[in-house]
Order: sequence, then structure tokens, then C-alpha cells
Amino acid sequence: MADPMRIRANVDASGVTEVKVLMNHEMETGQRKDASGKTIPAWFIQNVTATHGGRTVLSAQWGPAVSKNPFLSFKFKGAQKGDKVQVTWVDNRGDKRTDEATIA
Amino acid sequence: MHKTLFAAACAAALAGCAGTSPSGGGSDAAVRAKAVDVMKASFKERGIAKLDRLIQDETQALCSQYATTAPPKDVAARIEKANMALIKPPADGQYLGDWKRGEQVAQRGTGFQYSDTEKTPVGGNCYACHQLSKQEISYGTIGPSLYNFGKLRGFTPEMQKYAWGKVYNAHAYAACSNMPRFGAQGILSEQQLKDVVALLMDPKSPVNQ
Amino acid sequence: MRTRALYAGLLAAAGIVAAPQAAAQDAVKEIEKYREALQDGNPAELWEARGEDLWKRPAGPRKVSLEKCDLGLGPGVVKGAYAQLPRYFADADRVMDLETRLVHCRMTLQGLTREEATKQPFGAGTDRKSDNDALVAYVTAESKGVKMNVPLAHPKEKEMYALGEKMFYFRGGPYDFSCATCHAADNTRIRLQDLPNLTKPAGAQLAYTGWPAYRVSQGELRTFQWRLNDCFRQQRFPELAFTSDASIALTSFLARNANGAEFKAPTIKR
Amino acid sequence: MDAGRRDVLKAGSGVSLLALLAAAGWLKPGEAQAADWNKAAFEAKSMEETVKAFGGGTPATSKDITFFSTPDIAENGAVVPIGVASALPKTEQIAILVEKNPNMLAATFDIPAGTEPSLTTRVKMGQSSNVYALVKADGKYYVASKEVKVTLGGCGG
Repeated sequence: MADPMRIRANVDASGVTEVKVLMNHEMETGQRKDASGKTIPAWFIQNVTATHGGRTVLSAQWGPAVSKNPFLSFKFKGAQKGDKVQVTWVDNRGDKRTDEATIA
Repeated sequence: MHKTLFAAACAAALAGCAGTSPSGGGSDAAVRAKAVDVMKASFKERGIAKLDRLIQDETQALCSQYATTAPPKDVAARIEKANMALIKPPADGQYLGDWKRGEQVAQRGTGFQYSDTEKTPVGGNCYACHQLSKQEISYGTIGPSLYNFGKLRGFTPEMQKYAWGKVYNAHAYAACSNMPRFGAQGILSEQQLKDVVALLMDPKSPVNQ
Repeated sequence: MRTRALYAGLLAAAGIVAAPQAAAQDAVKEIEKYREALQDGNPAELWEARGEDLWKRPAGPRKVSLEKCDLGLGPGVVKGAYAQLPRYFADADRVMDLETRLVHCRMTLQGLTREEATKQPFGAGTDRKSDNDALVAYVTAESKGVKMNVPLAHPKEKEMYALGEKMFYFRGGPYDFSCATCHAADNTRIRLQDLPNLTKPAGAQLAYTGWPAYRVSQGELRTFQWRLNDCFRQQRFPELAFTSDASIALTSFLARNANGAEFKAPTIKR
Repeated sequence: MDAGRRDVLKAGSGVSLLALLAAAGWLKPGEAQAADWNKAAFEAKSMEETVKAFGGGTPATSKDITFFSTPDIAENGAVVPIGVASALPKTEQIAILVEKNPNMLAATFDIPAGTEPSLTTRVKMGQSSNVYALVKADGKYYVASKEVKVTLGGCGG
């Protein structure tokens, strides 16, 4: 199973929450070859969804050009300190991972 | 490469070279000898990189010994003379190859690493240390800029011969140079050496624009 | 093989062709900006988290965690330990760097064999994750902000340092390279990468306190043992064995030269 | 930089694409499921094809789209940080494209109300290239570009 994400979420005085996410993923392009000359199959995160209180605050579709061990940061309004932010990714093999962080 | 320059006996027991030790005392040489022993026990062969690469020839041993201080004049002269004797001119007497291929050799950094194979193309990796053509801004500064090498020095047969010798065996001109002995150690082929000399000395080469 | 991009790209940028020297300076400045932009969100944190879990989780035939491992400041003390390594350990009668000590603890505490404790010292993708990398990430991160203070009191520490210094200047292999070929002069660079002068405190401090690092070019966290190993690969030497005496001697030399500087790693690098 | 970008965009013919836009369902409520991945867009080789796959017409160049934390030169193409912010009212979607990658589209983000039209991520670049930020705002497409050079580094090999 995939390793956990690292999620940081901080709300500032104006009520804007900044979320920073690091994900564990190879993000293999499908264009590289291994030592024996065989193409390494594509393997990458396709969908990312971030939710707060059941509401989607960001959704993304990714291709294999997103870097290995992806990083993402974004900001949204409407959350308070102590709330939870959940992030889920799904890759092209159907693997899935959900982690959450408490907003500080 | 791989013929070690001179007999490696000196390197095998560096204490034996203590006559030229800068400190004159045995202790510095003893530490150096122990360091060599520890290194030999700490490396393992991998792929094309065998343990014989840790056996120093006389140039390597002397340049290690005098790494923090320049070698004394007589030692430097000895190193330069011995290395000069190793320079072989091209078989057909023509120093200039094709500067376009020379540029490829200058750009390429692979070859002789344990991650390479016998078949990996070998480069000169000149840009790692030198500025050459002005179009390539990703160049190193370990060695001097060679931009306009031929233009500044003149496109003469003597300068072609000098450029050949310098690339072939830099220690012949400057003892304990940082530059690999591309010809003397068998790193680059005769054709590649000519191509690099052309990169430096052909009036049409981007180096001279 | 690396992409040959810059050459063509810059030919097109007319202003740059006119002044190669200035262009190189601008390029160096822009690369600084690139490095800055990467600082926020270092994937090394993923290794740190996994390493903390490995440190605290019972494992090996004896089913114990590494929490009793003595990294030099007493059993279980992780905070600041890396800033005082390598050092002499009486229980092993040997100078050890962090990675050698971790192998020692995994053998003596958890009951692993040497083979088990040293297998896969460096990661290579998801299928070949390295426990060593993760543990090193965790332990080193616990020294962030701590001043380097590597001891040089015990005779064996002194000997290791002296041997490391000699190895630093050892020229060999088909290219006649030594560590000093690239790392003994001020203000030089290889291609566009600045080369620290490791023979002076400022250079050694800058370099040593920046490892381990997440290497974006490889997508892996790279430890100091890896750094040495890969330098020797590029020196065209045979392979420097993991936790070998030469690796510890060189680490002793470089770490001690970094004394007084604040430890900053794990960092993120090219 | 702008001239080059316009050349690329001129190639797109907006007319027939408008019909597609009307028929497009990619923003229909309830469709944003995990399985929702716009294969056609990610396989597109040009800006024109990519926008077409989104169901949009020719994007207009906009100064209201800005890059931040995006370097002019990347020390390594494997990880190029890209920050995009849109000041266009009703920004609904931000996409990042790399002109000279085998497939141009790297990532696309849907921005719901309450989320700022500003984000950062990191992409791979095979070579020096223009990077595009394509923004959908109030149903229309806009674009901005920035050139990022990728350097060679290190000891070689």
C-alpha cells in the first residue's frame, strides 16, 4: 500500500486556509526504459480531491508530467482552526490513498 | 588506459618514496600509506571499475603527496619529463579532426564509471571545467576559459601540436594538473583527440567565433 | 543521459549570446531562484516520517524498536546526535558515522544479521525502498538547527580524521581524480554547479550541513554515505563499500571541518 | 515571449470548437468522480487539441494570469516548480501545459467557489520550453505563457 501523505494546513487571521500536500508516488511517465530496454509502464496519480467538511475545496486531474513525489499547495476560505482537511488521490492502477490533517 | 605509467612499486608502499616527503619525517608518509591500505580494503570492484584503479602510478602518487603544497621544482620537472615522453603524435601527422564531433566529445560526460559499460560512449566532458564556445553557458570554471583558444594564440602548426599535447597529457606541461591525461591514459581515441583539437584550433569552430 | 536543452534554447535568446560571461552570472542567479522555489515542500519529509515510524516500531528477530539505540548522546537520545557524529563508541571500539551506528544498533538491539542490516543501503524507487535512507532522514532532521560539534579527542577519532584527510587528496583511477580535484579551490563550479572548497571551514560547513538531501533529479533522499559513494563513481573509482572504514574516515574529516555551523539538512537539491 | 505564444495559439480555430463547448459535459454537477479523467486532453499534442478536449474555443491571451514561484531557469527538468494565479473573475479551472513535452497537458485543477484561483505544483520538463497557464473563467478560456529553460548540470554522465 502507498505510504502516507504529508499534509499541512494553516488558517491565517483573514480566514484563508493554506494547504500544502506532499504525496508518495513514482509518477512514472511510461516513456522510460529499464536497464534491459523494456518500457517501464506509466504509473501516475490521475485524480486528487481535497475536501473540508464534506465540501470539495479542490479537485485536480493529473498526467504523468507531474513530478515524482508530487507537491501541491492551494488556499481556500471557510475553515477554522481545528477543522479537518482530507486529501484523496487515485492513480491509473486504481490505487487510492486518503489522509487528513487538522488545520492549525 | 590501464597501463600504469611507471612501475607502481612506489605506490604500493608509499613509505618507500619518503625520500621526497615534504615533511621529511616518516609519520606523514606512514599516515598516507595507511590511508592507501584502508582504501584498498574499503572499495569493491563493480562492473568495469576494478580494484587496480586504486594502484597509483608515480605521477598519481607524487601528486597526492604534494597535493597541499606545489611539488618541489625537481619533482615537478621529473613528472613533466616522464609525461612528455608518453605523448604520441597522431599516426598520420594530422592534428585537426572535425570540430563538430569535437563539440560532442566536449559535451559528453560518460565513460569509465562503474555505472558505464565497455560500450558506453566515452566523452571528454570539457565543459564540466572549461568555457569553450560562447553558446554553451553551462560550463565549469575549474580550468581556464578556452573561448577563442586558437584565435588568441594563432592558428599555427606549433599551436596545433601544443593543443594536442595538452589534451593528450596535461602533466607534461604542468605537473599535477587537475586535467585527466586523455591520450596517455587511453580515455579518448586518437580520432576523438583530433576532433577536440579541431574544436580548439579550427578557425570555423564555435570556440573561435 | 541528460537532455541537451540549454544550448539550443539559449542560441535563440539573442541578448544572451552577446555576453556569455554575464549570461552565466544571470543563469546562476536564476538557479538560486529555482532552489528557493523548491524549499517549500521538501519530499524528504516523506522519508523522515517513514524513518520515525521505523525507529519506533518493534522489528527484527527480537521484536524491539531502535528507541534504546545510543547514537552517542545516550540510549534513545536522537535530538542533536547527528551534529556530533562521527565519534568513537567504546562499545564497538570503533569510530562510527550515523549509518554505521544504525547498522550496529539494528544488529545488537534488533538481532538482524549484518547482511540484513546493510542490504539496500540506498533507495531506488518504490520497489527498492531503503530503511537506511528513512532512518537517516529521521535522525538527521532531529539535528536541524543544532551546531555541528564533532569530537576529536579520542586517539581513534584523531586517526580517522588524519586518514580521511589523506584519502581526500588520493589521486587514482584512469582520470587521475581525487576529491581535491573538484573540492580544494575557492569559487569554482562544475558546469553551473558551485563547488564547495572542502578544505576550508566555510566550504565544509556549507556542504556538510546540507546532506542528506532530496535529489529532485533522482526522486530519492540521498544520505552522506551515498554522496561519498557517488563522488567516487564520478571519480571513476571502484565502489566505496557502505559503512567501510574509508567512508567513515572521509566523513570524519568533512564533518569535523564543518564544526561550528548550524545543521540544516535534510535539504532539497537538484 | 508573447509573440511565440500567439503564433502557437493562432493555429487553433475556435469556430467548430464552440459547438463542442456547448456539448461538453466536463463541468456537469456530479461528474467530478474519481474516475473522471480527461484522457483526450492528456493525450493532446497541442494547445488547440487540449482546449478542444476541454470543450473550449481559442483562448485569449490574458495579463490577468500570472506565474509566481516559477523560475526562468530550472536546474533540473524533473522538478520544475510552477505557481499560477488568476485575477479573472469567476475562475473555474486552471490548467498547466508544457509546450515541448510529449503531451502538453500536465495538470488541471477545478477551482470551486471559496477556493482561491492560485496554486503551486511541480512538473517535469523534458527540455527548455514555454509553459502555459490555461484558465477557464466565466465559461471562457484565457492563457498566459512563460519560458523556462532547463540546464545541464553536475559532473556529467
